[in-house]
Amino acid sequence: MTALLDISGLKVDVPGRAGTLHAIRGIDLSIGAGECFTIVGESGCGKSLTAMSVLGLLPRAAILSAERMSWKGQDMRRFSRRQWANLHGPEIAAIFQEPMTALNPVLTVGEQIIESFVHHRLGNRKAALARAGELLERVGVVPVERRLAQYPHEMSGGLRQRVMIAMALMCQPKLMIADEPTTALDVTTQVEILKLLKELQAEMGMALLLITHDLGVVAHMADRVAVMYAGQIVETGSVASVLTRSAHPYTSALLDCLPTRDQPLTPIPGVVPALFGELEGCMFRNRCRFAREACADPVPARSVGEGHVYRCLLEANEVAA
Amino acid sequence: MTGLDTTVTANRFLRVRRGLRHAGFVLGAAVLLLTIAVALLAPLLAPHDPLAQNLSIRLLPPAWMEGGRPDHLLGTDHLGRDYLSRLIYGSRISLIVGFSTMLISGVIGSTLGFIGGYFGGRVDSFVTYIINCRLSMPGLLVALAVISLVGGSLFTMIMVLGLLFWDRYAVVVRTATQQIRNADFVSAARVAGASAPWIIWNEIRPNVLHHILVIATLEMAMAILSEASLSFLGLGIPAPTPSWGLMIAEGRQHLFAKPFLVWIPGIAIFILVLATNLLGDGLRDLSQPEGRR
Amino acid sequence: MAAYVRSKVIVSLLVLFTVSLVGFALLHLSGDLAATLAGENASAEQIAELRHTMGLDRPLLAQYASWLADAARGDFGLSFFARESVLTMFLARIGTTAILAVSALILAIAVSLPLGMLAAVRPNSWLDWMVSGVALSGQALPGFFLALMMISFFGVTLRWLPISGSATPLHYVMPVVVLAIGAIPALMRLTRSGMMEVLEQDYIRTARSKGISSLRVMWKHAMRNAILPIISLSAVQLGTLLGGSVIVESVFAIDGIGLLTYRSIQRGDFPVVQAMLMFVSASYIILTLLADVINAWLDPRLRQKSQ
Amino acid sequence: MTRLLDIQNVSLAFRQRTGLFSPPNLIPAVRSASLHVDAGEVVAVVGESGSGKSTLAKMVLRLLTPDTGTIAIDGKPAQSLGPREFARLVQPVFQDPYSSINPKRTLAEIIQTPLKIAGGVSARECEERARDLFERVGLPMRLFHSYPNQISGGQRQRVAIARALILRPKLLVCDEPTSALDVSVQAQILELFNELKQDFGLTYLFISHNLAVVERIADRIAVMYRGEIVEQGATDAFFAAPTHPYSKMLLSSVLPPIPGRPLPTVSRVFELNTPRGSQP
Repeated sequence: MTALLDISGLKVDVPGRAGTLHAIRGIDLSIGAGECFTIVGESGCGKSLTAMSVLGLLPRAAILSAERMSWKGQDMRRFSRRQWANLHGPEIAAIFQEPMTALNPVLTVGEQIIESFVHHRLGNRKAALARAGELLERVGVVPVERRLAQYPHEMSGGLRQRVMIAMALMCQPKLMIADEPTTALDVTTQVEILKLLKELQAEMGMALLLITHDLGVVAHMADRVAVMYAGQIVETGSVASVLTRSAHPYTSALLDCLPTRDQPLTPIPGVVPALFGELEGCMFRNRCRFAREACADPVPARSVGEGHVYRCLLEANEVAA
Repeated sequence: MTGLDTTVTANRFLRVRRGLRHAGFVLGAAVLLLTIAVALLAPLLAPHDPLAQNLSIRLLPPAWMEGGRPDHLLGTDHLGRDYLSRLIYGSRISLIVGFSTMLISGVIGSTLGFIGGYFGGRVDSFVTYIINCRLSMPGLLVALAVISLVGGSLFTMIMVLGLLFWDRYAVVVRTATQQIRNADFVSAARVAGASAPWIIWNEIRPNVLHHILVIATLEMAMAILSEASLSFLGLGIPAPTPSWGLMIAEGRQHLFAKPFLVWIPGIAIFILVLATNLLGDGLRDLSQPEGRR
Repeated sequence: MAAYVRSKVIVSLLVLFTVSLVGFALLHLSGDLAATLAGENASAEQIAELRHTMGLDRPLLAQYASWLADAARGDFGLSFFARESVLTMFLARIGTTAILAVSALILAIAVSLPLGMLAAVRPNSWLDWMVSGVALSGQALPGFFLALMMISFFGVTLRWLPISGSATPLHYVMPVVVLAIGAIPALMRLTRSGMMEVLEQDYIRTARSKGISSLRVMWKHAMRNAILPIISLSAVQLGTLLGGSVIVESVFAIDGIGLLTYRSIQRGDFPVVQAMLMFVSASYIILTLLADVINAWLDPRLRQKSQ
Repeated sequence: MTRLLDIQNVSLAFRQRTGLFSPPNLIPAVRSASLHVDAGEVVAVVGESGSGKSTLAKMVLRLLTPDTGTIAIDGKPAQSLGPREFARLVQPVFQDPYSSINPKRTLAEIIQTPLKIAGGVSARECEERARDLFERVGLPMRLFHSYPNQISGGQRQRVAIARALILRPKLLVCDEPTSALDVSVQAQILELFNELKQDFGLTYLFISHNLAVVERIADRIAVMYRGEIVEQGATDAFFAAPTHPYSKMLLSSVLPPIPGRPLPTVSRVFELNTPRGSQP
């Protein structure tokens, strides 16, 4: 499998008044054509910044560095403004968490949808409107004529997210980045949107990078998953392997936090560490029930086979026990 | 240029900017404090009596210019009064008007803003209506007309400006209060049985205070400028009291021959107002949180 | 939209009515108009007689009622001094002041908008620093001082520009610049901060993620949102400029309504002053109303709320 | 068992002002809702955004006044209770940990607020009680005099809970108390609610959109849809066999973290205003 996106050693620092925040501390990931890759983690783990790094839309203050960061073999680190613009739309497109604020309130939905298609010279306005019509029909924003003339505030959150999806698909991207696309939506709407994404992914043969905090969403959507904690990927592999045979204590603890009727809740004690200053060793060690002294030293990545990799001193089967 | 370089440079500038803002704040505060000290110590600092006329030495230029005399550092005016002494005493007028107006308008405007913002509904409609009425009245014109009728004096000036220029407080406090009124901690206090005044004072006021402080500096600057304008138009502080605006008005007759008579008080006003605004800008920037994420 | 405008107009009329009443009361209660008019040497009887002939001894509300009744018909009374209709005096001078104020606003917007935007796009660039510096200094410069400085430099030292009157377009240059410099700081700051705020919105990130040019992001996505508060402020500034004409017109000896008002205030010519108050208030109210309507037209959210 | 909270046929419509003189639009938020909570029970109200569940909670907290219907607390009509009497019976825990505590006050001050408002307790005793609760909700004592910006979201919710408990109320109205938190923190807070229920003999009215959370904590469940309570019943029974089509849809939308299953099919086609669920 040739990777569309190949990243290794990605770091993002955000300097601030309290010192430099090491938001992402060296992560590797690669996404192949047509697959659904999810990054899961709690707030502040760096999952959204990872998405923004790939999109080239990091906040002004953030500093990015990487050993390798390539799109179809081209070095993204050396991309000019123009190259980024050519990438956005036909290659990579994105949808975001807040459908209520992600659309421009003073422009009609139609204007916003056709914009990138026309800009990338894929056709004239008429062709763009025709394609927008098809896509809106496909994502269920009907009646198309009326919807195209509407403003975002005239639609519900679910509809707006569908509009965002149609907008992202206009130029037939090879990769869609979805940053918590259903977090702000109701559960019933969430299922519909996820289903839509899954179907469209298959129809268009595009890859999906899905950022979420919800392991339920991961289980239903992902081919492969990366679990992030404190700016690092602590475990990654196929979704079946990672969720059913978790090798990292954090993944396992996260699963145990989900409330169920039968089993008692086992919360993870303590809080996420602040990512300032020199950070060494496993960042989960202050909350981990398996922690030992050696955890303070750099922890090597270990493989369980089939691309299932985790970063812990424990043997793969020790956590489950 | 790669994206990497821009972020690095942008970031360095961010730190520089914050630092400079801080410098502006310190500079503003220092100048304001210095002016206050000068005003308080005027009798000790002023080399001459600011009202003492000496027609034999009228219109002396500043000491460093040709014909200047070292005992009249900034020269003398058309009645031979020492310009430096008048400038020093003039700072008192500016500061008294500035501070008093700021306080009076602050109390009126904030109270209205709290009431409108907290209670909402019809009460707010009424407060908004009052604010709109005030905004529709041309402040400087009303001040001019009223002061000319009542007769110019320091007290009149302060009262008129104070009773007129409360609108910005009211607008800002009202908006800020509206935003906080619906916060859950306010609801919690209501469930706990707290009265509206209690909530406004204990829960809302601390969260609006920095807005009020910023407006206060702006209003003080505004009041200093207004006093100067009114006095310049001859409808403010009556002569012979030294006020910077009045000094410019008096110096205006000699604008072509002795421009320093206008320059000196003009620059004094400029520096004091600039310092007050710098202080306000610094306050605004420093009170802004870096973001909660 | 019609209902929105209608309710706004009704409130505006109410505000105008209140302002006229408050203005009237202030002018009558602040001092003794008759005594001011009669002069310092007048005897008590003379003052009383003057008070009676001018109807100033009637109850305040009665005076106000008859003033309002006349004003509603467009009759703002006779000037105490010129013995001329106030309206005629106003109409003769309003053009001059309007040219001043409108040109100043246009100049101020022409300077503030592009500079404020550029500063927002490139925060901390030299341009941004210049914009902040200009805004700060402009705010601290008293208009009359600036006017005198310009007169002494451009008028006297360099002899480039005429220093008083309004005979030729050149006469307007300095007054317009002085007025504009008074309006620039607020406009420039609002443009900068408004634009910066808009640029941080999610929909700007969305627009960027579509790969369209940054110029288009700026113009089509950011400006359309950032312009809304600027329109409101421009309306307010125009009202302020009309009021501010008093100082500029008196320094440059321009015979507009500002100078007329200043003279009338000095000699207690109450009908003129009252009319000027009403005029500036009414302009302010109409301008802000206009801005509200334009904003409602530009912003679909406001449009819908108003339906 | 005593009936601590009794909501009878409560309705509320929001008035949307359209113009200065035109009559307001009425937007119904809660329609004829009836629900009761017995002492020691945990009753959860679930529903999606706009279902009226938060409006119902606000009415119980007397932050909103119902148009029609009655709310009785401890057998007395809520509106007849004095503010202090009411505060000693009912206290809230809200959703947003950032808005629920005053950022300009120290944690110690925040927790004491209700007691200060109620009055009649010495400053010393106030602080004493606040200290006890501070520890009880699992906050480290060194943070007692800190400001909210120094602590995390989960810790903020603990502060809010301590504040709610300082008057020793009988009923805690929790409006989505964990939905803004990460799952690992959510689990901590849910456990805390469980422990406090035992220790303080609390009763909860628990508003949530998260069925997994509700299943864990509630004895009984009421489902709200478009302002109406469409179904209510014991938690076990509800999860075993929901009766209302909306409840079924809601339940089927829950995504368990088990890989290999297809996304559920959600059908929105069902009749509105169907008969109410069985009243227990």
